[in-house]
Amino acid sequence: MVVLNPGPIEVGGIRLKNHLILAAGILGSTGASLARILRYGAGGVVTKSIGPAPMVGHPGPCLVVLEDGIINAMGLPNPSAAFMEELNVLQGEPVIASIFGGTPEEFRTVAGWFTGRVSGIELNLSCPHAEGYGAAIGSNPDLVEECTRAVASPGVPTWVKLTPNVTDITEIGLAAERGGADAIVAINTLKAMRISTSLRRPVLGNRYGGLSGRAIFPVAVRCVYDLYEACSIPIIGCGGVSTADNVIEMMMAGASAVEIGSAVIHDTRIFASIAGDLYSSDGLDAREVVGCAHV
Amino acid sequence: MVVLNPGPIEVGGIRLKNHLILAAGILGSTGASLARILRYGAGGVVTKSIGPAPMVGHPGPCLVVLEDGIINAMGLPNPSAAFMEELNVLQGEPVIASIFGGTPEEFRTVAGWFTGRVSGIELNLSCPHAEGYGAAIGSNPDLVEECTRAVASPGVPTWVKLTPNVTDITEIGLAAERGGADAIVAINTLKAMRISTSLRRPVLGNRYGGLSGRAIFPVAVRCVYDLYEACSIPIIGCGGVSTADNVIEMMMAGASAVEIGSAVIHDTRIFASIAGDLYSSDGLDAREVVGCAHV
Amino acid sequence: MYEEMPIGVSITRIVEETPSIRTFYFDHEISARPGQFVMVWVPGVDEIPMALSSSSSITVQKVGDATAALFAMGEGDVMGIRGPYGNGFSAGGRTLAIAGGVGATPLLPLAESGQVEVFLLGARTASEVVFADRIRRVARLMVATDDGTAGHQGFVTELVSRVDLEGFDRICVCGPEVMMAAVLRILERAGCAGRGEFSLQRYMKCGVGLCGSCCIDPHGLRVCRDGPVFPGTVLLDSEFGRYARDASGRRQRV
Amino acid sequence: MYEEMPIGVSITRIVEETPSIRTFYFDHEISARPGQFVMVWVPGVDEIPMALSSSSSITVQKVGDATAALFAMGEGDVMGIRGPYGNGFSAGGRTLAIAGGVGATPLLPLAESGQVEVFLLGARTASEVVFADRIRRVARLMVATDDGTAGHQGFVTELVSRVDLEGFDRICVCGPEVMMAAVLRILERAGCAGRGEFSLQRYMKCGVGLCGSCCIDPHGLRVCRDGPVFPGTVLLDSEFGRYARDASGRRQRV
Ligand SMILES: Cc1cc2nc3c(=O)[nH]c(=O)nc-3n(C[C@H](O)[C@H](O)[C@H](O)COP(=O)(O)OP(=O)(O)OC[C@H]3O[C@@H](n4cnc5c(N)ncnc54)[C@H](O)[C@@H]3O)c2cc1C
Ligand SMILES: Cc1cc2nc3c(=O)[nH]c(=O)nc-3n(C[C@H](O)[C@H](O)[C@H](O)COP(=O)(O)OP(=O)(O)OC[C@H]3O[C@@H](n4cnc5c(N)ncnc54)[C@H](O)[C@@H]3O)c2cc1C
Ligand SMILES: Cc1cc2nc3c(=O)[nH]c(=O)nc-3n(C[C@H](O)[C@H](O)[C@H](O)COP(=O)(O)O)c2cc1C
Ligand SMILES: Cc1cc2nc3c(=O)[nH]c(=O)nc-3n(C[C@H](O)[C@H](O)[C@H](O)COP(=O)(O)O)c2cc1C
Ligand code: FES
Ligand code: FES
Repeated sequence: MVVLNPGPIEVGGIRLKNHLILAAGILGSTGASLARILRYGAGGVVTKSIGPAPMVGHPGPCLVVLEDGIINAMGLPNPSAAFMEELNVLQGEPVIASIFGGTPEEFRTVAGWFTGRVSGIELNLSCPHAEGYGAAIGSNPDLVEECTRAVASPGVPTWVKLTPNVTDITEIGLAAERGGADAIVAINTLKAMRISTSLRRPVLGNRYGGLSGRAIFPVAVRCVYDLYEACSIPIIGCGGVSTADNVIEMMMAGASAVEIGSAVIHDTRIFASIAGDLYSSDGLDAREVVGCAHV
Repeated sequence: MVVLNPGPIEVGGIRLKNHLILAAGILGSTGASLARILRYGAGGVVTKSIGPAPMVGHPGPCLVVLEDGIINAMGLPNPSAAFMEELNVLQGEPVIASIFGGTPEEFRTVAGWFTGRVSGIELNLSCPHAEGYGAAIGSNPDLVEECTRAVASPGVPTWVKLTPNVTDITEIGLAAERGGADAIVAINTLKAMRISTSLRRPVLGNRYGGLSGRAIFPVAVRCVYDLYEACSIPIIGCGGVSTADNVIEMMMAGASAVEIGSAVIHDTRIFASIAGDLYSSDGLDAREVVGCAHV
Repeated sequence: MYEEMPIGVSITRIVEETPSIRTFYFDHEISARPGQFVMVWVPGVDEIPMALSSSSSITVQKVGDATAALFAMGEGDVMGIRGPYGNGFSAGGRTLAIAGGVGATPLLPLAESGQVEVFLLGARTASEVVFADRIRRVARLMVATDDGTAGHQGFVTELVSRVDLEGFDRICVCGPEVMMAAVLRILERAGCAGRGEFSLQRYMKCGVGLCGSCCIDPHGLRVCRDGPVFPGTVLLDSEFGRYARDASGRRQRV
Repeated sequence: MYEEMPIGVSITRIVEETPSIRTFYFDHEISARPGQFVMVWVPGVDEIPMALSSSSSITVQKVGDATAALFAMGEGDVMGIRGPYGNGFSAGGRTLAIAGGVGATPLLPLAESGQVEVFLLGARTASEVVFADRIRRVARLMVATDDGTAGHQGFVTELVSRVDLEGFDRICVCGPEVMMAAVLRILERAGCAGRGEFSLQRYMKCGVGLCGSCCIDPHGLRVCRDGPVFPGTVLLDSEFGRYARDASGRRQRV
């Protein structure tokens, strides 16, 4: 297996301890939880998505574990501005605030709360199961560009997280780039549903949800590959990553770093264990690996 | 588990021996192979997609088996009109001809070859890895409507198979309906890619391919559910079905029958074994089940 | 991973334990360790965490929407169950159980499997004392009620002074958080917080350790996965007894 | 299912067996039954089915694009391998092997595992006879060449009359289809088609029994999965020896 040189890296304006980042919405609701994941080996962490007003999320069931993936419809529960106190225990750590809003103005407001208190901002333009938010905006290139522009400014590293539930993801990636994004995160979950045959109704309280985990890895690799051909800003690969070899595969597709979500279900220390396989002092420089599958 | 009454059914103008249909492109290249699958319990079979001119398909690798799915980029290999002789051994059997073309005119031509020789026609407007064909047309509602109209006519039951690689699949389903389709088949494969980390290049000869099998089942259920809300013609569920309970789940989402592809890799007799679990003389009428999860 | 879709279970029998607490028996056996919990899906309403009061029952106090909807269900009605989840109580040793109200639920299977020697049970009033007869059959039961209508008048915590803590290898506790926090203080003073096992309740959404809504400060432990049972030592100097997060993730005093 | 991504193997040694046939040794052991095959990925060109001539080698005749690209590769170059696939030869019994040209490949591991008593080997000319030395070490070898430059002058089928078919429990055959069809006719006449095991070649795309490109008439059997080895009785009255389908699925005479 290809292995990489260890050591801190910088991607899209953000300094990370390694290439492995905790994805948004996974154990990201409290400062203590984020600190735990950093302690357990993550190179950086993304918070739960925070919006302009507190939300309690969708009625349950909110998440179901499948054989090869997970479907969830949390509904973006978040305490809004009250989340700021969670950051107290994370001073100086590589924390990326995931934010969402219904308008460019709302994005700007929420981003403002975080400015100066986190390493960067990730725009959630991609949650597939929150009406008026996330993918509702994220499948419209003009809105993506506007929301990105409302947040991106010098000194505020801005990442934009894309939905794969569009006909052409590169169109959205290019819109984020035009809006001033420092990096693209691909992908959020695939719009999906399971039905309980014994209860004869969709199993998620919200009916629709997002599919994540191993099942979506081939779709995520394809999206990263597409975006690498189309865009010139760095890409953070996300979706179904669960081994060091998956990380290398994402990087060969064009990712400069990866986010890991669902795989945390197996082990909160998965970042350290992947890092153990991924890094070695005689490893390659990541620059030799990123995008090398574009032959 | 919910079980169904056995017996022949009619869906979208086509009479089938049961609800379980062999999906296009799976063991559908020869008449003898299709006859074998019928002998082994399928209620109907769809042929490999046949186009206006012979094609040899993409260079290999054309297919890779993953832990929870399959990626393929066959590239629509087909002998074109020469395929007609394969039908000789299938006289009177429930055979659906899958066809493709680059224009409505080509669709009409190919459909013409089959008219009167098969139970119905399925338009492949959804293959994600053949330039100028399949999803290239199938993500444009106007072209979908035109191609469907070019084929659909009284006495020619016409099914239209949709791609999930669009922002809104219901838009495409409605276009097929306007074009005169008798049924919608959902879904074809998800656009996907895997990279060989040891060879440092995409593993499929065509680089891109389509993901099928268990991994895509939650996406397929979601598409069927969406289409059932939007359209009024019957839906054939396809994508990741591998158990009788999956069949029931697809039907509860709104499918009147299902197509099964990748699961054949486990067992060519899977149709008989699913039917064994699915049917019982004290089972429900399918009408009680189809769409019942829309609460 | 294996598929963990909720299984549909039919309610076979409903027992009114107290005016506010009912036990719902269903037609499935769930093999779980005492102290593990399940996610109970009340169709069309919500999904909520519940301890198992036996391998085929949950015992529920009506407190809000989902529990009220459960109370509106009758025999033959169907709900969804996924799990069991969480760690459950540790195995073995001489055991003291301390329960407040419906908190007796996870402790009942522990007692009925013969693992509890002494069971201290608190309730508001006599009619709200749950499982007393069943517990008496398998353990020495001591009851306390706030109004003195049964057993000792006062808090269940006051019963603790009547037992010899030294004689127990573990002290399993479940009830309202203020009561559990009081027990923890007693154990700490007695120098045996490490033998205390506290079954916590926090707002849960996923139940499998992914979403983060049940995490407790300062270690970021997940009640649904690292718990719900924690040793007292882990809870000292934690948010326990002080605050918890609501459905949006905001902190609220307990 | 488990993931069957092609593994990358490095070529460690290339042996020129004949002017048109080379053996490529690689740095991986593939545990397979004799007669199973692998899909060989020549990066940037194509993926083609190949028998294993040992657990870490393939033996290739240059016939077109992909095999030519293989011939252009050197030590240290990397190719992809997935498999093994297919059924392989049956187990055991006194065995006669009959090979034509590069068709000796799947029969070599059978012989080298001590399972072949007599090995009939045909080739166009002396320089195209493969594996003769290795086979001679483990079995009684009889050679035929079209031009008589080695062994019997004529077709390998003519050697069959020199052995006592009755003495063999199985007769394993691999070579050009016209040659195999001729052997089948001989076995049929001798009343022992059922003891013949023929390793077929058909155009393959998936290798795992899904795509249908390798299916043979009239039973619709898949050469990649139900084969590549079929008993002679299954091939009587089949397309075998008459036609095969090309990459587009069109029938072509063989
Ligand atoms: C591991 C675990 C095991 C549990 N076991 C049982 C049990 O065996 N029997 C039982 O009756 N209850 C049990 N609970 C508590 C039960 O989950 C809540 O009472 C239930 O979620 C309330 O749902 P609701 O919709 O009826 O109330 P809501 O309308 O959601 O809220 C009503 C009131 O209940 C409080 N509440 C809501 N959720 C919780 C919660 N998770 N924990 C504590 N209080 C909550 C709210 O703050 C509010 O004051 C358990 C909780 C956990 C975490
Ligand atoms: C199970 C199996 C095992 C095989 N084992 C070996 C082996 O050990 N050594 C070896 O040299 N070859 C073997 N072959 C044949 C080998 O796969 C073909 O020679 C190869 O695919 C040709 O690829 P190409 O791109 O070089 O030729 P192409 O350019 O594709 O074609 C060149 C010529 O080869 C013929 N051809 C193409 N594909 C096949 C095929 N699948 N079977 C037969 N002829 C074909 C074509 O009809 C054409 O005449 C095997 C085939 C099968 C099905
Ligand atoms: C329980 C859960 C909650 C999530 N919450 C968020 C969120 O708040 N914001 C967001 O941008 N993505 C959210 N996601 C998506 C993940 O960040 C990630 O994009 C997706 O799960 C794919 O990665 P994975 O396969 O590694 O999990 C959530 C995913 C899960 C499973
Ligand atoms: C090897 C292979 C070949 C396929 N060929 C076709 C085809 O020719 N035409 C078509 O419409 N769909 C084709 N498909 C898609 C399937 O018909 C089906 O839509 C898809 O695989 C999802 O169903 P499944 O998960 O049950 O396989 C092919 C799929 C596979 C795996
Ligand atoms: S409820 Fe989701 S992590 Fe505990
Ligand atoms: S090569 Fe695909 S079925 Fe045999």
